[in-house]
Amino acid sequence: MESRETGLCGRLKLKKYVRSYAMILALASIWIIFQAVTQGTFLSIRNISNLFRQMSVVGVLAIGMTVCLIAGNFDLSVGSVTGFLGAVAAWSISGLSQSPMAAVLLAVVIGCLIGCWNGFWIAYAGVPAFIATLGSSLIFKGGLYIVTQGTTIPVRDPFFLTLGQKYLPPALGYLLAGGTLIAFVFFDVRHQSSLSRVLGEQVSYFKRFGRYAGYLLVGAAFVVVMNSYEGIPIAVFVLLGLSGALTFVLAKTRFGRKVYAVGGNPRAARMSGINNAAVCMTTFIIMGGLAGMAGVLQTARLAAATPGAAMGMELDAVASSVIGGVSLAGGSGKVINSVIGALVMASLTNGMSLLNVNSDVQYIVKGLILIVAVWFDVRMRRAQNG
Amino acid sequence: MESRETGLCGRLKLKKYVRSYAMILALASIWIIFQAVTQGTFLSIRNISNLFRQMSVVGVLAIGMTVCLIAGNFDLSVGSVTGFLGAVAAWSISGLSQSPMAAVLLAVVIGCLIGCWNGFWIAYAGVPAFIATLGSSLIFKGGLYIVTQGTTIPVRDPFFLTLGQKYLPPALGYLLAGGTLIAFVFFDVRHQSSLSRVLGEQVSYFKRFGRYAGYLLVGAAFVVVMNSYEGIPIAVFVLLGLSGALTFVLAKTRFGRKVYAVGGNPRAARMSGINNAAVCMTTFIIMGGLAGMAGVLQTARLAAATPGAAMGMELDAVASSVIGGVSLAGGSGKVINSVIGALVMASLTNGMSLLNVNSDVQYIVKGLILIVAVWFDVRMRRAQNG
Amino acid sequence: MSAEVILKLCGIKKEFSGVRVLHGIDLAVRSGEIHALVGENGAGKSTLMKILSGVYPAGEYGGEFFLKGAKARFHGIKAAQRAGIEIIAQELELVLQMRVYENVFLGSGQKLPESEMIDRTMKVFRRLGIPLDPLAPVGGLGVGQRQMVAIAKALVKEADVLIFDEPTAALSEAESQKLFFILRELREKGITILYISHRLGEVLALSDTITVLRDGRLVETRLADRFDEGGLIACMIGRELCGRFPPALCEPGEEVLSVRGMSAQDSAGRRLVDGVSLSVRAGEIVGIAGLMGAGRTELVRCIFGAQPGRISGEIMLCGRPAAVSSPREAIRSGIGLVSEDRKLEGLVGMLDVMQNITMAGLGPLSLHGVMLDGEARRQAGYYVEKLGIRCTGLYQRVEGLSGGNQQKVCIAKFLLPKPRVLILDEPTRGVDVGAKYEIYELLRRLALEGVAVLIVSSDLPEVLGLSDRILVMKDGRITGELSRQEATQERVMYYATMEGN
Amino acid sequence: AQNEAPGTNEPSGAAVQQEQEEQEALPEEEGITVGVAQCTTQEERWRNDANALQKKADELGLSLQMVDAANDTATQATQIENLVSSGVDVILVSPTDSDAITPALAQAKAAGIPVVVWGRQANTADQDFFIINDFVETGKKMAQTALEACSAGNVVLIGGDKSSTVPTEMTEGMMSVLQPRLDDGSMKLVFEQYITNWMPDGAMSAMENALTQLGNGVDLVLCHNDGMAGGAIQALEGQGLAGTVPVVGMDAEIAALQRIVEGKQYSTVIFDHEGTADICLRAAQALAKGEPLDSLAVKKTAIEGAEIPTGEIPTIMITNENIMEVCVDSGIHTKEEIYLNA
Ligand SMILES: Nc1ncnc2c1ncn2[C@@H]1O[C@H](COP(=O)(O)OP(=O)(O)OP(=O)(O)O)[C@@H](O)[C@H]1O
Ligand SMILES: Nc1ncnc2c1ncn2[C@@H]1O[C@H](COP(=O)(O)OP(=O)(O)OP(=O)(O)O)[C@@H](O)[C@H]1O
Ligand SMILES: O[C@@H]1[C@@H](O)[C@H](O)OC[C@H]1O
Ligand SMILES: [Mg+2]
Ligand SMILES: [Mg+2]
Repeated sequence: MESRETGLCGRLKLKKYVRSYAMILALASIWIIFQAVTQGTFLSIRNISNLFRQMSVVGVLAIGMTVCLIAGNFDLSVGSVTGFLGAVAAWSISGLSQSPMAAVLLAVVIGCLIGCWNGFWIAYAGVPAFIATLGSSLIFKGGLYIVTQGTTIPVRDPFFLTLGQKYLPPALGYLLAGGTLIAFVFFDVRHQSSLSRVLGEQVSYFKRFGRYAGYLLVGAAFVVVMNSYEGIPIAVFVLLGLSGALTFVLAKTRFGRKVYAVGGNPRAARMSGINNAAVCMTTFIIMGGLAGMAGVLQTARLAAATPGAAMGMELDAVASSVIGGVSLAGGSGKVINSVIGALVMASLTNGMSLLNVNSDVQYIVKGLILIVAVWFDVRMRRAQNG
Repeated sequence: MESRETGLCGRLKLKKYVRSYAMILALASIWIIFQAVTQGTFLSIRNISNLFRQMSVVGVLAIGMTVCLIAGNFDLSVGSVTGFLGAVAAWSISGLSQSPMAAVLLAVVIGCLIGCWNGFWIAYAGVPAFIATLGSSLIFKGGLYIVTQGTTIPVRDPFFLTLGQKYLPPALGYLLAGGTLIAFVFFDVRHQSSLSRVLGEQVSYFKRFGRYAGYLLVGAAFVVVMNSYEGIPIAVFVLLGLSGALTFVLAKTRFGRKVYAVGGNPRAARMSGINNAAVCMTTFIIMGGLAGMAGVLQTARLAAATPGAAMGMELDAVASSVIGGVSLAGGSGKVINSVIGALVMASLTNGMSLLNVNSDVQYIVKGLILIVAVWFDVRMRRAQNG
Repeated sequence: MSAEVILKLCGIKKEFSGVRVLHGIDLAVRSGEIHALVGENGAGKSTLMKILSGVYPAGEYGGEFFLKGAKARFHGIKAAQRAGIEIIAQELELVLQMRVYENVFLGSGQKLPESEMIDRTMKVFRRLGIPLDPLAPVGGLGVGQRQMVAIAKALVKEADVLIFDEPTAALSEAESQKLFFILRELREKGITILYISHRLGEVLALSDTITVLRDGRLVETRLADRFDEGGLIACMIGRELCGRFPPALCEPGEEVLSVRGMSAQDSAGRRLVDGVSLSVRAGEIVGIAGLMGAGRTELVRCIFGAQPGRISGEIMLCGRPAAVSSPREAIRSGIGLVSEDRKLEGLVGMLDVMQNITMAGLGPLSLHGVMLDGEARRQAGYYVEKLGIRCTGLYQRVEGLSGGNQQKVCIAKFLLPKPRVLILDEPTRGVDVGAKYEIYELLRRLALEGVAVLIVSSDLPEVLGLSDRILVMKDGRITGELSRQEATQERVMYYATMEGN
Repeated sequence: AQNEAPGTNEPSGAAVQQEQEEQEALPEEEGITVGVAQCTTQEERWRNDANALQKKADELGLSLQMVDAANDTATQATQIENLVSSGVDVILVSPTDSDAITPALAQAKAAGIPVVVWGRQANTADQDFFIINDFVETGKKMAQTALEACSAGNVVLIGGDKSSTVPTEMTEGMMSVLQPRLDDGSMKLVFEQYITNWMPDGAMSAMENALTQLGNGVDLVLCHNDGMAGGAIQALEGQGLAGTVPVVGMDAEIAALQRIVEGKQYSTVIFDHEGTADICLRAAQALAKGEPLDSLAVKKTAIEGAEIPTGEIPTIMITNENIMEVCVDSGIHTKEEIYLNA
């Protein structure tokens, strides 16, 4: 009996993988199609590097949005706030002659404070997230125009610009990837063995090492490709680091558990002694801090803060999460899937722009592919769940 | 026991009124403040007429959005679709030399078809509404640029322009208002008496006639104010007519019940034998048709279709509904409250623009007022519900 | 009793993600009989009924069934309804935002004016003998009242076959009796009733035929009078059950929980709880009995800090005053409440068994905020085993559990933080006899370990059998207190229906 | 999309074929592909540029790879990176933002791809030729023209979306001309509003509100583009004032030209698209072939320490006086188009 059940559990897990693979499959199809129609430019090493750099800002917002969405909320203000904080960072360097570190810190700290503001209205004052964050979006749009005075704030600090424009030295890239993999395998082995201790069954070594091999392959391919261009872009590295950290927070911490509970059934969470308001507040603070980071990356990438920076990016962030299967109803979702979602969005934009078609046609094709890709994903999942 | 409970129910009903009054109160405060700081311009008869005309396009979208929201969905494409359909109408008049009636019909019919398209992906293919309508929004944005070729399509047909720019003759205004009130009282009296027959309890005449008097007062004030300018603007009349029709559909038809049920608890609806997909599809068709109407009104108002028309209006529409207390979670909401929500949004924009403060400050103040107004509303409701 | 067969099931099979839960059920139901279905939690009763009523459409199950001789292939609930099969599901599916009468007529396919719907709703409730305002929003009703709404919903439709999946789990004796009266009336009219319940007494009294399911297989179908309770239990769980309630052994210890002058008002100013005082001692199990709407649920929610509105009164824990204004504070000070509504307030459906069980005790299961996964799994595994929660593993979503097993997960959730006071509102709602006994034993053991246990239950035999002391409530007040020795059904009912003060 | 011939390196079958045909016809230009990164083509002014570029490219036998950023700075950076990836020979760019464009151009530089900047300045030395359209200058010209129609009274300014720097620059130019009159009190700036997304509807509401606030006491309306001018004129129409209050716009949209001959709008600005395209592409061609640029440059501009050869985008003010010669005689529009309603 026991063994049958654990076997099933294995199968269920497998299905979960297939679920995230569905969108990866869709992504792969998109890539292959673009590769064909761009006659090889799309998957050129250089363009892959571009692609990842291009997705990094939205990616950082998307992983923050994932946390908000899992807790059953969302944040419409991140576009404005990212623009605002990017401008704040630029202004603290160019206007206040602060050090780049101080600028980054300032953006992130103010971001957290803005998160507090949003969280306060939503969690404690009971204003619907839609209105609270729409209001904030207006407020910080105004703030952005005030900080920039309607013009661009250029940033020349080379160290600051490194964040958006430079690459990790190849050797460091290999080192980091190797280190991450080893750490991961170490913890996974420990985790699995404690699992089998409880469930009284050995998890198949074959399957497990297959999985490790898979990760190794993807990781190695990524680093090799990046390194054969110029190295892992620092912005991409930041995104991956933050994604890793958030994945850990959501999966392995007490707070993470609470986020899923609050989003899944707020009443049940409250009745289990969870402080829903505090959890909700914290998710917005995380989102705010990440918006600060995104603003910094955006400013560093463009070497300037502009009055229109990051406008409308909140929709891209939510879209990335939803493409990655995060439910708007709360309670479910994974950071890594949102990153994949952001990659899908970036691929569409990048691929369409490589193609020499009218921008109106581009909009139409992009809209269609978006719908079809998600539909494919949904269908796969349904077929899996019978 | 029986009578005690019906008494309670009466009180509950009263509370519901207070609930819609809370936002009216907030609206009134906003009006009074603007009246003071604009030194009397805000509540001048002329500006009130402006205000209502300025809200009519968003208003039409907001009432459609209400239906989608009640059914537990939403539509991000309405901005693009409205722009697209406005351009289609303009082009069918200016380019195809169609009659204005045909143009209106075309816009509404194509709107319904677009609703079908959205509804199909959401209800039948299972694509999340966020993605399906975001995709559509891109598609019809592209369509808009193709139809307009990036330039303005002027419309000169006087009959068509009437829709956006002219007024009902004052006498007709009085007639319609009077007629509506009489019809309303007639049906309400019938309804109440059939209710009291069933419940075996007399509904207090005093309360009832108080209510009628209230409606009479508001209606008369509205018509008198409008007539002392130039009459009820036709666009406003269209909005009111459509609101009335949708209110009826939601409150009094079987389809309306189903919309609330599907949004309130989709599983319960399914278990009751409701065809959730069909209901969802229909709400999007309604939304699409209304977007067609909104596009027509917008084009008629500007005497032209422009490539940027109605851009981003979906957010205003959703915001209006949410301000009006419609829950994003589905299952509750009223058309009339969304109209009030749209009026709140329009009042903020109008009042701030009368004040002629810096546009950055305008954004900030608008954001703040929005949050505070909704917070006040939420607080009132909470206080009522304990 | 040889009426024609209205429903004939041939080899019905069903699996969920590869796990077979029905292994080929053959069954014949005769027209106009009350046919009961019993079996342990997770035996497959609800699943079978969902197949008959189109919830699982044709193609999602194996085997076939015939309705009135014709092969039935329903592609949805609507199709089943058209064919004359109506189900009142175990997990109540009502639209909380809508009013009672709107729910009753939801999807009924009847075109009726509003006043007519209200009128008919009132008539149904009059028949059911409960005063329920047809205009009240369902969200404000207790579980019992919601159950009545669901029943009314089925009764206003004209069905040939009515399926009731544990309709009385949240009803007290008096309300159940009214329902039985109506069911018998329907039987007279020739309507066939399929009836699922874990209350074996009522099954034996009500039904004509009884079918027993075990582990997805049909073990017995017999006329009801060929069964007695012991035999039925043996047939269900495959062994004899000695004694339905564990004996009370202990001498109560110190006073752990003491409540003074607890009152609660709702938003309309109605007193739901009216100056209640009570105390529970370590090692004691105190039961609260009463009819539906007596205010029992509100009382325990007050103690747990979960009741909205104006609350007054004081709570003492181990002689010290405790400020309990939220469930969080309650749990911190050692109070646990297993809510009567597991779906709304108990479970997070999309999370797995482990996450649900550990939800109220995350603190001790983490170090510096990081979850101690091994420990969490160990503890959750312990309770899964101890309560006999039937699941495919700790990582199964609780949505996929049978009703009774979901209830056990809710109980486990509040056992894990090791409370000093454990309150259970309808603790065995939907739990089978075998498991009920295990829960009783567990509660008794907890009491022995010094926990103060307070239970609210509409199952009168349960209250009588389990409690050391019984409080009876009526209209928000405690109208009587009975010791284990004095308590009888009649006495409890006397206090529960007592007029005035 | 019928008015735009597909780009010649379009990978679709027909386009490829077309490209081959062209290459056969013009063997000497084989291989020159110009990557064109436009800030937007959603506005008529920029779409006209796109059309003119395509036409000119066909004449010169160049391949174009056109992308447009829909006025989004980040998108544009992306697109330029993509153009560099796809290996174009020259990049022609109209920056959405002067500073934000610099890293992308540095990449082009690093890849050895010459850059021609047109429309707006790019604040970087990483460019080879610059064709300017100075919005401060344009603003000045617009205000000067407006003063011909009205030199005293209440002025309303309806500006574009502040999410780009254009409105700020145009206002700066306009104010520099109006300032003396504002100082001596003969003119008053009574209303100044910037419209989200340059939406004509927003401009119309703002104008309605201005008229309400001022009791119709408006003497001059300065709009940052024609779309918004159209909205403002609708609002004036509602008060029966269209034609009596001069309204100034920019872009020379056909609807605006029609209004000018009807007397409802006072002036607009046309960007000489053909001339622009000619200079841009000849500069691009020269750079690709490594030829000198002297004949195209009218001056040099010092940007970030480099002296960039600079050409000028001709802008022409259009009023009822010169509309025939500028728009009809040059063949941009027909008389019937413009006089449709007059
Ligand atoms: N949606 C589902 N997904 C996965 N497993 C399910 C699902 N529904 C039911 N099951 C499983 O099927 C088995 C039978 O469940 P069912 O609900 O029919 O039991 P039951 O006899 O009604 O029990 P109870 O008395 O507790 O209500 C259980 O083991 C349950 O876990
Ligand atoms: N939120 C609410 N709003 C209005 N009335 C409520 C609300 N919650 C409960 N009630 C009413 O309060 C009364 C007491 O209900 P309560 O749930 O305490 O009864 P109970 O004795 O636990 O019975 P049961 O749980 O069996 O229904 C009921 O009449 C119920 O309808
Ligand atoms: O032509 C104008 C363009 O230059 C500016 O960028 O956006 C507004 C347009 O009208
Ligand atoms: Mg069941
Ligand atoms: Mg109860």
